[in-house]
Amino acid sequence: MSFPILSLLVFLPLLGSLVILLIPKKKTGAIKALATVITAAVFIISIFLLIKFNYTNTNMQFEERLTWIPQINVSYHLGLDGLSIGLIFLTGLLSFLACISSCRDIHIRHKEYFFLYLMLITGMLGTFVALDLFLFYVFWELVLVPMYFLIGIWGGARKEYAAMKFFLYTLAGSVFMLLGILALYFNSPVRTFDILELAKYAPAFTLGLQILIFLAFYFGFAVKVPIFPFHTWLPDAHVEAPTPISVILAGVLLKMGAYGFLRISFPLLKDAAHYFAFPLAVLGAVNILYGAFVAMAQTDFKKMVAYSSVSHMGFVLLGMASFTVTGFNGAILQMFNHGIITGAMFLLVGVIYSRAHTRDLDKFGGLGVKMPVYAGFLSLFTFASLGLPGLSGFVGEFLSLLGGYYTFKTVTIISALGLVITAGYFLYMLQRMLLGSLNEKWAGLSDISKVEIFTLVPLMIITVVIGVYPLSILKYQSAAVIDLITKISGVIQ
Amino acid sequence: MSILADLKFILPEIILLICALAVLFLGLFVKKKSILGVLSLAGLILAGLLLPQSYISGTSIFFNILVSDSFSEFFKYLFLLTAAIVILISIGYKRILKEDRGEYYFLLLILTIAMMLAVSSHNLLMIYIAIEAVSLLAYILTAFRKNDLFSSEGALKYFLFGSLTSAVMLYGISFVYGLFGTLDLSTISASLNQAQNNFAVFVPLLFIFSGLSFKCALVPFHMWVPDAYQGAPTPVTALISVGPKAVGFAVLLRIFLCDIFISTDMWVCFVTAVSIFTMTLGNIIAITQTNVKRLLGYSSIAQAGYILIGFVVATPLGIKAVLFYLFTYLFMNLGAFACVALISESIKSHDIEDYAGFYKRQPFTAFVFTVFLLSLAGIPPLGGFMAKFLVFAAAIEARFIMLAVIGVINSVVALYYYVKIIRFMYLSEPKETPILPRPFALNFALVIAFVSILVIGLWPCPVLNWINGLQF
Amino acid sequence: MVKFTHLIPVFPFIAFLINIFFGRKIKKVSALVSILFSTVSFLVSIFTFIGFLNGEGSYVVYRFLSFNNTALDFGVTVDALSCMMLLVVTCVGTLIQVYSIGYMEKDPRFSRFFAYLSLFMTSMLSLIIADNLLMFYMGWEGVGLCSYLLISFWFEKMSAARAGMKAFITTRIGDTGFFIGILLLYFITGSVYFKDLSALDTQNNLFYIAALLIFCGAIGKSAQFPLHTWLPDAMEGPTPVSALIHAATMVAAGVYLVARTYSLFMLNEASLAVVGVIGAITALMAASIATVTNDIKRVLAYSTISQLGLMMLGLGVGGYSAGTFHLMTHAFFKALLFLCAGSVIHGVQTQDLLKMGGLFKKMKATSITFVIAALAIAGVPPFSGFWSKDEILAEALNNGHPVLFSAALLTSLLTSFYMFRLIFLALFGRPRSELHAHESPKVMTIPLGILAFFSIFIGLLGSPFTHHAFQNFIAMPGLHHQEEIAVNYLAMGLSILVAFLGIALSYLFYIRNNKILAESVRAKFKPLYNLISNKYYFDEIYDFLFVKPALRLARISSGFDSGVVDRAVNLAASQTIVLSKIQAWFDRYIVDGLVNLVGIVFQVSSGALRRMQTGLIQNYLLVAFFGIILVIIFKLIGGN
Amino acid sequence: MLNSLIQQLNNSGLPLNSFAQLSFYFIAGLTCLFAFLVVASRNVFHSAVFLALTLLSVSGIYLLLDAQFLAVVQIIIYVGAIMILFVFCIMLTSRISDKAIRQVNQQVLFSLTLALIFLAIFYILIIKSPWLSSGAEIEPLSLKELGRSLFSKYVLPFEVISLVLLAVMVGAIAIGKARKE
Amino acid sequence: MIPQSHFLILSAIIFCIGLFGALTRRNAIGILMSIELMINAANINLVTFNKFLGSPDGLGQVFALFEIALAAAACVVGLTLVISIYRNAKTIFIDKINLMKW
Repeated sequence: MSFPILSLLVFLPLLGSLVILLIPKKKTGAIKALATVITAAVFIISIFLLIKFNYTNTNMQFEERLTWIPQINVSYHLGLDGLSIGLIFLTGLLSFLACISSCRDIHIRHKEYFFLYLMLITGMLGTFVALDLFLFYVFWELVLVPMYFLIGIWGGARKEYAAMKFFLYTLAGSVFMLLGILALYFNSPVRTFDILELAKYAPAFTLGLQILIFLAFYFGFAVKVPIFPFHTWLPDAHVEAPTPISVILAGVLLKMGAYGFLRISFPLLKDAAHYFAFPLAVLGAVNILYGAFVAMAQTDFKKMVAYSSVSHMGFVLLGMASFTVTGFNGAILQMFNHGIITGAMFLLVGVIYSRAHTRDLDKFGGLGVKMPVYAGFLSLFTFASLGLPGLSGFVGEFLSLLGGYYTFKTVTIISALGLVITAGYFLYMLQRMLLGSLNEKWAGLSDISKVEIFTLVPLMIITVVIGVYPLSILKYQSAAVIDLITKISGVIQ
Repeated sequence: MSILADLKFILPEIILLICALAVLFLGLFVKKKSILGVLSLAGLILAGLLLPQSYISGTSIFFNILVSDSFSEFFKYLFLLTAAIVILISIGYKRILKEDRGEYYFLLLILTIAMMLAVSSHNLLMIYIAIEAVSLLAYILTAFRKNDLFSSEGALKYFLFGSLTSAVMLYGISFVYGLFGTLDLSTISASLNQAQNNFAVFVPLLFIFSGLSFKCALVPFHMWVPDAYQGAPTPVTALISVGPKAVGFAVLLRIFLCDIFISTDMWVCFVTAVSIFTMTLGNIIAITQTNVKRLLGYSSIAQAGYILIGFVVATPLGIKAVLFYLFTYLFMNLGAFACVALISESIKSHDIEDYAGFYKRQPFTAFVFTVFLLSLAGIPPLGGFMAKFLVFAAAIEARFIMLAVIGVINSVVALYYYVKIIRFMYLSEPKETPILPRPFALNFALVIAFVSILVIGLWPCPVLNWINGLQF
Repeated sequence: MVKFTHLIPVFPFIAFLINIFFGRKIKKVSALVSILFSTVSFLVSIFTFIGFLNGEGSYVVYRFLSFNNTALDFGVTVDALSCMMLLVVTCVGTLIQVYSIGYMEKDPRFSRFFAYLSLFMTSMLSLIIADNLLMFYMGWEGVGLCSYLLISFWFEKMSAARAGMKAFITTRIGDTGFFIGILLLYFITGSVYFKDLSALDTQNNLFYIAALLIFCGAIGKSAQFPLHTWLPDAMEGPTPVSALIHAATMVAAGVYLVARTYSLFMLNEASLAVVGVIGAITALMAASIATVTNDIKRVLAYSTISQLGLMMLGLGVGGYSAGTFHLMTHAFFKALLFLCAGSVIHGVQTQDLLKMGGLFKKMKATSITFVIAALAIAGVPPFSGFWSKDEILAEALNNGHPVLFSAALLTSLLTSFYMFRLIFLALFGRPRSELHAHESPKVMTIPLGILAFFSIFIGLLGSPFTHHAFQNFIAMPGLHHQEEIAVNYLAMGLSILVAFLGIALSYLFYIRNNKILAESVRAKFKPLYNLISNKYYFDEIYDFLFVKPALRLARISSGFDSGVVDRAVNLAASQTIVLSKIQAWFDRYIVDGLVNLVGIVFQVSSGALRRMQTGLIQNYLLVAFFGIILVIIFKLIGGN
Repeated sequence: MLNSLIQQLNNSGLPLNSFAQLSFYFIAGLTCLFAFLVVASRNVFHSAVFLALTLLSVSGIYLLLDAQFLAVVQIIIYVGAIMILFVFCIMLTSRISDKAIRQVNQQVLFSLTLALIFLAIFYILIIKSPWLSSGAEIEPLSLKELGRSLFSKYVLPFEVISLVLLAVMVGAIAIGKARKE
Repeated sequence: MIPQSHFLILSAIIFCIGLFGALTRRNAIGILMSIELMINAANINLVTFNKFLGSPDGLGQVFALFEIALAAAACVVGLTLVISIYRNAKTIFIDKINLMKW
């Protein structure tokens, strides 16, 4: 067996968090340094994986398999393929950047913070590489607890409410997923939790059973994505969470749901997936438009960005529901891009919040004069977010819509109208933030600092590079997507 | 004589008895009372060591009154562990008066013996007597903070409820005797086959079930729980939340495994309803509780509901799930109560609001308490999750979909109140912040429970193997 | 040599990067950087042009996307149309950047301005060389972005900020149609390459829809009716921006788009007709509005809209080369007009025509070039505008569109009228207010001169004197019917006639009687008296027959424009916000409320159920025993 | 008096044809009456007395059931020991004022209904049950056999009960000891 | 001869009286007495069955004997608790003892 690099990737942060427990509380510097080093290492490993990854191969790579609980056929099975490699990279990158941001933004209870933060990273990485449903579920839930504390302790004014809501909401979804997992296990002729194994048996289930299991998984994933009407935890959680955690929430956590669809629901329950394709597409459109409309009405900057996530994840859903190669590529790319762009947006919100201590859009104005560099970054990511061609957001949306259009014409056209509304609220935001005359209250604001720029620049580079050369990231996933579509639909569309 | 020969099968019980008497006598002379605790622990450990030697699989002893099998061995270990952890909790618990310590440990050990006898009984007579013994001792222990009205009140309610239900159970047993002419479980089950769905059989069995429901705290026999739990000294609460409950389930299982509660539709229906009501009621009422012990009381009611799912499905997996659940439940519930004991020792309150900012005052306690609560809520990768997982797996396997759905919804509701405690401990700031000391023994109990919960969650194979190896 | 074409957009991009990142350090040098790089682009464009003449063509640059065994490669189109546009854009762009050095001299965000201009050049040039719709769309949105950035460049002014947003969103509405059109086209043809458009099946109605959707994009970008309202507002931006983006290049992109996808439009007469009719409506409406507008830049903005409408009309009547020809000539003279206007504004610090007057003496160079540009747009031979406009008129007549022809003719009349109204009001007559006008610096006037040169002579390329060299050059290879390149003397004669008529009328009104405007305002109350008090008989007749109705028409259309169309746009925007508020309310109180309701239900039921726990042991027992009875009764009823 | 009662009972068609039967119904009637008085007396002292009488009557029933030993034990333990405890306890806890207070709680009606339903259920149960016994009387169990059974087959429960009694005693003393702070 | 069912019915009556008493008496000692009645009812059952079944090992009687002993033990516990309550609350009226509820 080769070197267990995925295990190293997943458990390095956990190890780090345990080491942090040993460091005395007072030595915040050491704690921060350790956390940064660990996340940097994770990031480096993820880059290493990206380099080593053979994207023409549709099989699992860097696979690891050990028996874990033989009595119920649970195995410790990790692997990486084109669907997950991008998300691993995204997670590695965002956790590193968010860690840097945390070092600056977190002022109390450092030890606990970084302990939980690293644990959270383990959970996220694990979710993306787990190939055993049991293991998947364990990692999936492992994310919840640290997240609860991270929002609940270091959050904003309504942190307790938001944290509790997040916890309950996501748990409510995931327990149904647990039932779905069990139903898969007991209905397959060979009892196993292994996703790859189940992919051989589950597609043969009757449609009725598949629908039932699909729905069970749907609750789990829909809450995470989030799909209307299960989205209301999101604005609360995003708004109340501290900046780095908002970044992780939007950047990585939301992807877990969509990833779940691609990894589990679709390949395993393909009949049900086709059965639900249209409702999913409609929900995607609803997400896009509804999220956009609600975002437009927000006066809280962060809340607006949070709702924009709802809208953007609608494109992911639409792309996935199309069951075309294009749509899937678009969905995965959109997931990646959304992680990058919205992550950056939250960082930018954090920048302004840490200076002005308010996020009320109506109270700002004219910051373009006072903070030109900030304004530049904000504009760039805003335009990336509203899907300006040449920046990454566009490519994902385009492919999703292209795929969606192939299957669902009307729904896609309606969704495309979301582009206008999206432009509307983002520009409205820009106008209220940057343009107009400077409110004298903010005359003392300093421009964005070097560390903040350091966290934003990698995201900016990725945004632009993907925008003009999307193949750079698409190549990692395209073979896997074709393979997936072939498995689901039998034919390539 | 075979009676003397059979004594070797109850060697652990005899050891415990000797130990109990020794503790009782020493209690009169020894000044340093923690020695008594250590002695009791030593007795428990010795009994535990002797336990594997003391059974030959499936042997009936004492004229078929007891049976010595791996099933009872499992529960005996469970009780020994429970007693040991409770003693560890008690050593550091100051609210039990010093001069009563000897009696306290003595009663605890006798209670352990009674529990051990109850699970190895194979005769309703012996079952009744052992259960009654467990109950009586539990009542006394509940009242052990004798100058505290809460303690007395809890004990009295516990006693009255228990006595009445045991009278009902006794009445049921008397009918069973009339119907079958015997109280031996296997004989009953042999003759039961003809009349399994008969009203005349149903009612006496229902009475027996009621008596056991009281032990397991199933709805509607749960109402004593919060009051008794709140009133009892915390170590005793810990004990009665695990020990007698496990006895109830063990006996239910024993009777069930003898095919006595035949899985006719009526019984399944009825037990399903009880299971649903138990978990739902327990969870819902727990939401608005403000006293931690009371809250945990309701929580333990709800936990019983989950365990009952295993009975409802009545498959081998279901039974294993019950056993696994009880084993895990032991550690997490005892751990949680150990934390409550520890916290109440330091802040003299059981009010959740007084737990505010506890993380600052005893970081370790707060941390492990959080782990126990999350385990009770069923969050992976802790032991509680594995237990719930198996229970729901059993339900899904047997296609009790609705039951499983209600179960998982309940576990979400439950999360709310478990997290409520965590929220106060971590998300609020304390009014005052002296760092509080922790007694060593309690600490030790916490560590044992904590490590066990983690190990069960991450590496459940040994436990599963053990349970798989049990012969029923 | 031609293989360098794809670098054309890259050079300005480098300039953009330098200016955006190091702008603060290099300060004024950033202008030089931008100009240098766009000059290089210009040179490469010339090489491309030469290469094209030598028969080199399109090529692929890099693979953009790849999935499903089909790949999307980004390449460059090198054909007559793109070569022409490249030359025009790089040339005009460079000149305007030179001009901007003077115009923006004192602005604190000097280098940022040049960065944006460079970015604009990048987008515009990549749009031009795009060989597929997707790349085109990327450039298209890119220019939209730059337009937004530049319109709201002086964002401290709230009106500028709003105007930028309005421009972006209004065009985005059209773009969404365009985008859907691309999707539709992709699914009909399986391709987004322009080169595949010429080989299409004619019998598919979907192509009609696709063409219209793509035209939606053009409507937005080229400010055609009904999405034209953003352009006048866009005049809030600095004047060089108006010149470059909102006159010469970006707004022409819509026309360019139609020209690029012309074969698609030609599949269906109806789609061409739509283009023509929209063009005609726009041209007439905008021209009539221009006659009553007093803001110098707004006049030019309406003029731009009108001229773009004319181009659309040209394309719509089948005059592919006519439309593109006018696109080219218009780029030069409209840029010149704006720059002159900018120079005037720079000199007098106001945009109100009624406050100007007599500037000719003070600003010689500006005024001369201004007049040249005006002559060009008015269609006075031999200036460039004449040739291209004449071409459109001729095509309309030749291809049998009398209605559109007369609309175009009327537009021409109005054009020369309002243009010279502007000239007369601004440059001639007596100064109407205390203005300290001064001539602009050389760096501004030299580009004016160069542009003036082009405005005069570029038209000759398409004139009979050069045997319609331009038309032959540009003619689409795949066009179904070869355009008849013949001089239509009727059209030409009428064209010359209306041009001079317009000039004459405005001379009568604005030179001979300066008070005409005030009078006509007064005429609202006492129309006849005031008009009779005018000594001029022609005035009277004209007033009665033409001016009054014309003014009224102009007022009406102006009122319609600001009162109905613009308000409709704004209403749509505000309705959207209202809708968003409603949805936010819905989200907060209904969707989230339901979630919280579940929580509340649990809380309440918990509060209620715990009351069962009365603390009285006998109650507990009663409940327990009733539980037993319940089960037994169930058993009795249903069990047996 | 008694004769007329027997006569009446005879007339009622009940199979009443021996002294044993007569005495059974008499004792049974008494038992029920006393039991009722136990729960119905306002004065808890009276209740205690009636309880003693009930227990005595029950030992009479035992006699009728050929369980002489049990009857004796019943009298010795119940009437002799437990009743003393009760009386002591009553004396320790009763206060004069208590006697005037209402002795039943507010759920009398519910409880009565409940008890009656239970009675009905038991009646159905007793009538319908397939009791193992044929109804024929069987040789009574001799004391010797009882003793042998007690100390051979049921020796373990016997010992356990002794242990329980010990433990309960210890516990009761521990709890009942006079208060100390 | 007296039929078995008559004994059983007697027992049932006593059981129900005891149950009624346990549910309604306010005095804790009263409740204890009622419970004693119920236990006695069960004992009557056991002895009756023993007689009519004629168990060779006298299980019914043995059980009844044990039960008497256990009842004594229970009584001791119960009365101790009553005294304990009385000591702390100065009342043995069970509906006054509801310190813990909800």
